[in-house]
Amino acid sequence: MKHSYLTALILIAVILVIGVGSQLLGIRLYDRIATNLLISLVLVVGLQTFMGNSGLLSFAHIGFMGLGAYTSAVLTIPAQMKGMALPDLYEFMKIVEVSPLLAMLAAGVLAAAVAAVVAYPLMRLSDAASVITSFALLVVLYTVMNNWSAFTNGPRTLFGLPKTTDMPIAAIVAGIVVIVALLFKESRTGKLLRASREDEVAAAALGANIPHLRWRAFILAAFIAGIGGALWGHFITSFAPKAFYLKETFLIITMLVIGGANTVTGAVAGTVLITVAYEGLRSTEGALNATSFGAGQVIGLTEIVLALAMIAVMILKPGGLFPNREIGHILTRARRKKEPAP
Amino acid sequence: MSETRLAVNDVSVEFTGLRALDHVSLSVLTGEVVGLIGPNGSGKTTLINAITGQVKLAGGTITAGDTRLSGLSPREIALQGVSRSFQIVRLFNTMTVLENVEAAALAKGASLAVATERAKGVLNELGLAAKVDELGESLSYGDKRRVEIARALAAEPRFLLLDEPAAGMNDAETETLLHTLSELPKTRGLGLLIIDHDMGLIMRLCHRLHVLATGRTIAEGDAAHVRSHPAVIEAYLGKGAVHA
Amino acid sequence: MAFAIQFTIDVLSLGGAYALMALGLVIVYGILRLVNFAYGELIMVAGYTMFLASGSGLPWIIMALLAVVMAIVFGILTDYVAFRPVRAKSVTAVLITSFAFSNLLQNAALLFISPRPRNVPLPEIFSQTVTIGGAITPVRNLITIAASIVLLAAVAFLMRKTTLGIAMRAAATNFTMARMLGVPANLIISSAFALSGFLAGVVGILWIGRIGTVVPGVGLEPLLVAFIATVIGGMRSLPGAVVGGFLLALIDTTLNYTLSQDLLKFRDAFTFSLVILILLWRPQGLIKGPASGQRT
Amino acid sequence: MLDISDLSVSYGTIRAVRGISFTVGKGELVSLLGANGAGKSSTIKCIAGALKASGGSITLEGRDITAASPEQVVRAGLATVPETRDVFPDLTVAENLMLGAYIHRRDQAGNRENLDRLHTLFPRLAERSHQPAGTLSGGEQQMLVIARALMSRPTVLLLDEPSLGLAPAIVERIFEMIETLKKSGLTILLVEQNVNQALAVADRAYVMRLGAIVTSGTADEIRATSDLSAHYLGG
Amino acid sequence: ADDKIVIGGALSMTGIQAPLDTPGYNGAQVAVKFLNDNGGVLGKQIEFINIDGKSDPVTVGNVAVELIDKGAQVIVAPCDFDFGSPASREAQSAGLVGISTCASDPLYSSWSLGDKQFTLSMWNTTMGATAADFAFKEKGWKTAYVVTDQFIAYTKSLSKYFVEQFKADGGEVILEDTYTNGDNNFSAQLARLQALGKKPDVIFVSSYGTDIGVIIRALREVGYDAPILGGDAYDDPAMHQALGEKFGNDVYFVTHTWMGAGADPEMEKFIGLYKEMFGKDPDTSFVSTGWDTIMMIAQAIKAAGSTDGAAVAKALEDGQFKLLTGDLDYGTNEEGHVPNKAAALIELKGGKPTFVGWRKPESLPKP
Ligand SMILES: Nc1ncnc2c1ncn2[C@@H]1O[C@H](COP(=O)(O)OP(=O)(O)OP(=O)(O)O)[C@@H](O)[C@H]1O
Ligand SMILES: Nc1ncnc2c1ncn2[C@@H]1O[C@H](COP(=O)(O)OP(=O)(O)OP(=O)(O)O)[C@@H](O)[C@H]1O
Ligand SMILES: [Mg+2]
Ligand SMILES: [Mg+2]
Repeated sequence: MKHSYLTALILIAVILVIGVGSQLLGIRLYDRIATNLLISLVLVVGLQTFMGNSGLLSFAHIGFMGLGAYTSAVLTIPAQMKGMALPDLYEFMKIVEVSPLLAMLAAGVLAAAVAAVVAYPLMRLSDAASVITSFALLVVLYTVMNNWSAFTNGPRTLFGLPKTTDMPIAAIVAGIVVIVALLFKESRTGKLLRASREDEVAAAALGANIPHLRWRAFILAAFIAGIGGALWGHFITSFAPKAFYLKETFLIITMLVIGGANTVTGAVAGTVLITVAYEGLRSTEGALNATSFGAGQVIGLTEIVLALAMIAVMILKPGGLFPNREIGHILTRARRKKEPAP
Repeated sequence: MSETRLAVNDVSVEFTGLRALDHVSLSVLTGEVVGLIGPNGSGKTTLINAITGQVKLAGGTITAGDTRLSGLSPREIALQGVSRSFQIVRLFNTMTVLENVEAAALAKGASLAVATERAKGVLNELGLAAKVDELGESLSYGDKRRVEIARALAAEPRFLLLDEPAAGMNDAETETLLHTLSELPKTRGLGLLIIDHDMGLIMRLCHRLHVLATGRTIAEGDAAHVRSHPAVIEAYLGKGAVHA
Repeated sequence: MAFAIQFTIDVLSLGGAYALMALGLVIVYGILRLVNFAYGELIMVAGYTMFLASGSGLPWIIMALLAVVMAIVFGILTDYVAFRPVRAKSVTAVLITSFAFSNLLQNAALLFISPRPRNVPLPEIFSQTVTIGGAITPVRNLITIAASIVLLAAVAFLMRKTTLGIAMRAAATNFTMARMLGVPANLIISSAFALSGFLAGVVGILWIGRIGTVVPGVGLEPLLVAFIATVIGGMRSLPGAVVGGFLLALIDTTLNYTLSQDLLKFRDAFTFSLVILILLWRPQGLIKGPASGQRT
Repeated sequence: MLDISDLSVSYGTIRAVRGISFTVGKGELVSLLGANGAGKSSTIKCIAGALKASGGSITLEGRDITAASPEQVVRAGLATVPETRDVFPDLTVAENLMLGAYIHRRDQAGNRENLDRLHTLFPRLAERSHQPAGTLSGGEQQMLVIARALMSRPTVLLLDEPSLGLAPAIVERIFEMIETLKKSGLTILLVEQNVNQALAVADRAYVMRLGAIVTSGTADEIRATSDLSAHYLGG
Repeated sequence: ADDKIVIGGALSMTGIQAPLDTPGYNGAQVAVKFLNDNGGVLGKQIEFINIDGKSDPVTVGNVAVELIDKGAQVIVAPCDFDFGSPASREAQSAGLVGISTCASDPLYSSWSLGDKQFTLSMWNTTMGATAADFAFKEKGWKTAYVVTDQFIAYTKSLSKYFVEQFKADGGEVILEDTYTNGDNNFSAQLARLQALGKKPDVIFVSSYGTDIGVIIRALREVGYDAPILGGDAYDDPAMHQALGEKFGNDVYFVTHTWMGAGADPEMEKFIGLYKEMFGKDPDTSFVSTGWDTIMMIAQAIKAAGSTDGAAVAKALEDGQFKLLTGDLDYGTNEEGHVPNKAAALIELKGGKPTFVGWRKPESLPKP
């Protein structure tokens, strides 16, 4: 499909602009925001592979991100740090220390494996039941992370991950994930899954094995989330299980829905838009607080404005910014329309 | 190609306290067009649902050739070569027309390239070539019905079951549809079971008719026979139809 | 014996609170099929109203009434801001707008009141205890149990014996058609939100009465509980929500009493795994609502 | 009774109805004909208050209802059967009918009487009182929609393709019913694909094409128009 | 900006940390105004920029980077290791001094965070030991029931050091139970306590935020009227009010100082300044931690003669500081920058705090 190449090209260009742009400005904060944005991009696009194609809301995504982050942490925290950072860690694990790249892969694989096992029976549920079970799955994952002190240091902050994620690495991973998501969308599994999203009965009547299709997408999404978690862990270097719970879940779902869950373009657009809006508002709030007028008391203004903006977007574009068609598709159609048919 | 038979044997379907189908038997051969008519609520749609596995049988069996369909899931039945359209259109709304039709081929195991080619072929056949890039939801009602038929055909079925394909179409559109449908058994060698209330269409298209009323077969046979059958006139056609 | 009584009271009082929370949510969720993420904030509004009124010197019962009224007002406001403009368009859009509205209210509380916990006035009776069959229990718990029974009966009556319940479901499934039959659909849906707000207000007083303070995030737990209870009980049925609430309390309390200390940490994991199992077994929830009109 | 003057309806930039005027007298049955997409349903929906008019006016018994809400229109005595078979799928047949009488919900006795009458007209609905409407067959749903509209005891009835998806015998019955209703003094505006049957019951008819009225006259005059099918088929 | 000294704060204005950090922030503002009104430090004005850390370690880390970007020369980190350490870690990697206003877990040390990192608070070794000595030696309470919130490093280690010291003193811990923050349901713990059939002499509850009030009420309601003992997380007027006259009795806690007469000669002056700025009396000792942090930073910068990270760190290591929260003498880098400090003991009576006195245990458990 020609327009899919165009979409890939444009989205990669967006990632490049974000990456290069943040470097050109030479402000360390922008570098950090850009890296954060690219990591969010990995997660949101990962979520899109499942949610966008299957049409099922998944709350568990961030849980798999957490799984990835903790896996990578346990594998990479230097042995001499482990005594302090993970005091309850099992003895045999204390000496393990692998390269972050390998750990990242392991994080993805573990998240995917866990997803494969727990999600299989869940995939035949639709509608509210599926939303709630995915939500319950998030709570289960969170509770485990919050209490399995041996591996996670319980609810307490885990520290000591080597800081290996930087902007270029995040950009490369984001680029790969975007391409994977586009490929998946156009794959057999992707197409049939989208058909089942639109009409389960009709898709089943054509012979689509819906639970199985969903399952594959879920595993892929979990794999990407695991990778994203590891990437994030090695960027932030210290975190607690709270980082993988409701607030973050809603944030990535919002990014996806605002952009348009059905398209990869939407996932990218939503991530960029919300990140930029959020950071812009936050610095405004900071500036307000610096004035004697605000005097440090302006709290939550960012969130209020953001919430209003979200409501406005949903009223005006309930399907998100890119509800159905990828950017490449829109552009090729527009061109074709301009050249009137002979 | 050898002839195969889709056979509905003594099938009953029950909903809470209601017998929607009561010992109905019917068969469709490949290459044949069978019309299924009957008053509203007589169980026509339910019969199609029973064949494609969307409702459970309370009794009887359904077979396609040597394969037993009853008891299989809708998915497995589809893979046995039975395709259908729906009385209330069920398109994949936010996918393009091409993708809608491709999905059918993919579900049957075709590769991406094959699916695209087959979908384009079928869409051409149904005169939808210009619409391949439109989204399902943006089509007019008549086009939606045609895409549904195209989708069913792309699965390369041995048996095609159509539920009121002409509803809401005007006379000109119905005429075109009649033409397309009448070609199918010959060109594709499939068996066609069609429900519609448009007697003009049914009478001209079908080789045989099967009439249901309150879940029971009240008549079957060729058009002329059925048309003059008193029970059919009483229950379905109404007195006015005799002169029409 | 005292143990059994204690256990029963624990289950009933927790269950009563849970059931009330679920009831308020199911009005909107079960009938309108819309998830109201801002439901928890209605509870928060009730709490802050109590806090703001606490300096006024009004009798406690007036403050409580005021709190309920404010929860109703904000319930209706939820409809106007988050639901009405997008209701017809997309279910996920509603999810996002109601979530955004929830965020909005929480942050407004941060900005205009305080991020720090604020005390709510409690009547003397809320900190009294009684002894039943050797088990000591706060009177508050008994009030909760009683309130849940009375309100459930009242809501059930409203839904069953008046056209309101039917009109709500009609307005929710096909808004324009309902209006074409003369049903004032907007008003009807707003009244569902008002009812939900009313229940949230009562829950707010009882729940916050347990904690004694209100913070902007106070509504999260009731929301989650209500959500889960609604789902396991049966998404489309009012008695289902109540059963779900009590069942959840039973599960929670049983795990509390039986799990060893090491495992107890994982209680939520057990509870929610159970929720998953229940849904796998019965995707519609334990109690079927009125039959759905789906067919092919 | 019902006066439409210079009515326009638009969907965004699409102008579906372009300044049409017509009247339906008291006790009269007027038919609105036209090809697919001519704007018939849009006109009906606009009169019912479900669509906002972009121009012109609608008067019902001398009362301007152009800007009235659907609720107000029903209370003014006008009921609508839309073309889309809008039953409330999760509600039972009985509940659907009950909602039809929403504006008379205090008059329980009257409703019961009315219900009995409709049950004799459509015995199938009586049999299926407690079945969720969504599980009815296509034709049964159509019957329900018509019966539900009549539960509001209207003085004016708008019918949009009431015969769609109905068996020939039922179609016959529906038209008999329409005639009965007319005899009982009801004012009816009927949209139909089935021209012959529509003209058989109508007093007068209007033919629409591309959003405008192109012909009008008594049923016999219209039947006699030689180029009717050209208009009708949108040729 | 050479004409001013920028101090960056990542104190949490929102979330569970807010009750500890907002008072600290207010205190810090009073200190900044006081210093600037009196000619600044090294002849430069002080600018204090705080960005909300939102009680979230990830945000705190991000905020610290932002502050350093904005030219912060010293970083003020939020309370507690879990929330504050990301800021200190960023400060360390930028070569700046970072000081937490009230982190008391011994993990807040130069051992785990680096040679330029400090906390103003005593460590939990002191806090836990003070509580234990007070219970066993002063009050003669022999048996204890200990509840530990698994929430953060602070809640865990406070119980740990209390138990170690209490046992070393000769006391008996009849039951150690755990609880998880936000649970709002204390019935399981109560059931286990009741199953024991014994009533403890003292109950030690190490928890955080509003949960403390919930637990105390739950215990009291079912008839456990033994004295309750805890750490500085109890120093929250909202909690005192929530307990009220009925439940706010026989509760003791160890904290940073007493916001009234008798704790420190300088206190009255501070309260005056605070009142001038905010129009009301300070209501928790965390206010002092904010003032102290800024004043100590100022003193160290003066001593170092510059804002250079290494120099300021050395000044902090070498200096002796007279603070509202008691005299403070840091250990060396090798000793982890252990803060040698005394603790204040407070008792709740009828929901109102009263000052018991300063305490400094003779021996401390090992961190
Ligand atoms: N899920 C269901 N639950 C209860 N009754 C049902 C269900 N599905 C169908 N029915 C009933 O079964 C009968 C047969 O319905 P079916 O849809 O097969 O009729 P049909 O012959 O297709 O009618 P039409 O021509 O009106 O479409 C109807 O009376 C209908 O109400
Ligand atoms: N919701 C809508 N959005 C945009 N255009 C619409 C919408 N509904 C109808 N239209 C357009 O308005 C025009 C008139 O439609 P209308 O439904 O009134 O026709 P009709 O005469 O009832 O046709 P039919 O006989 O097919 O029912 C058509 O061109 C149609 O495409
Ligand atoms: Mg049918
Ligand atoms: Mg129409």
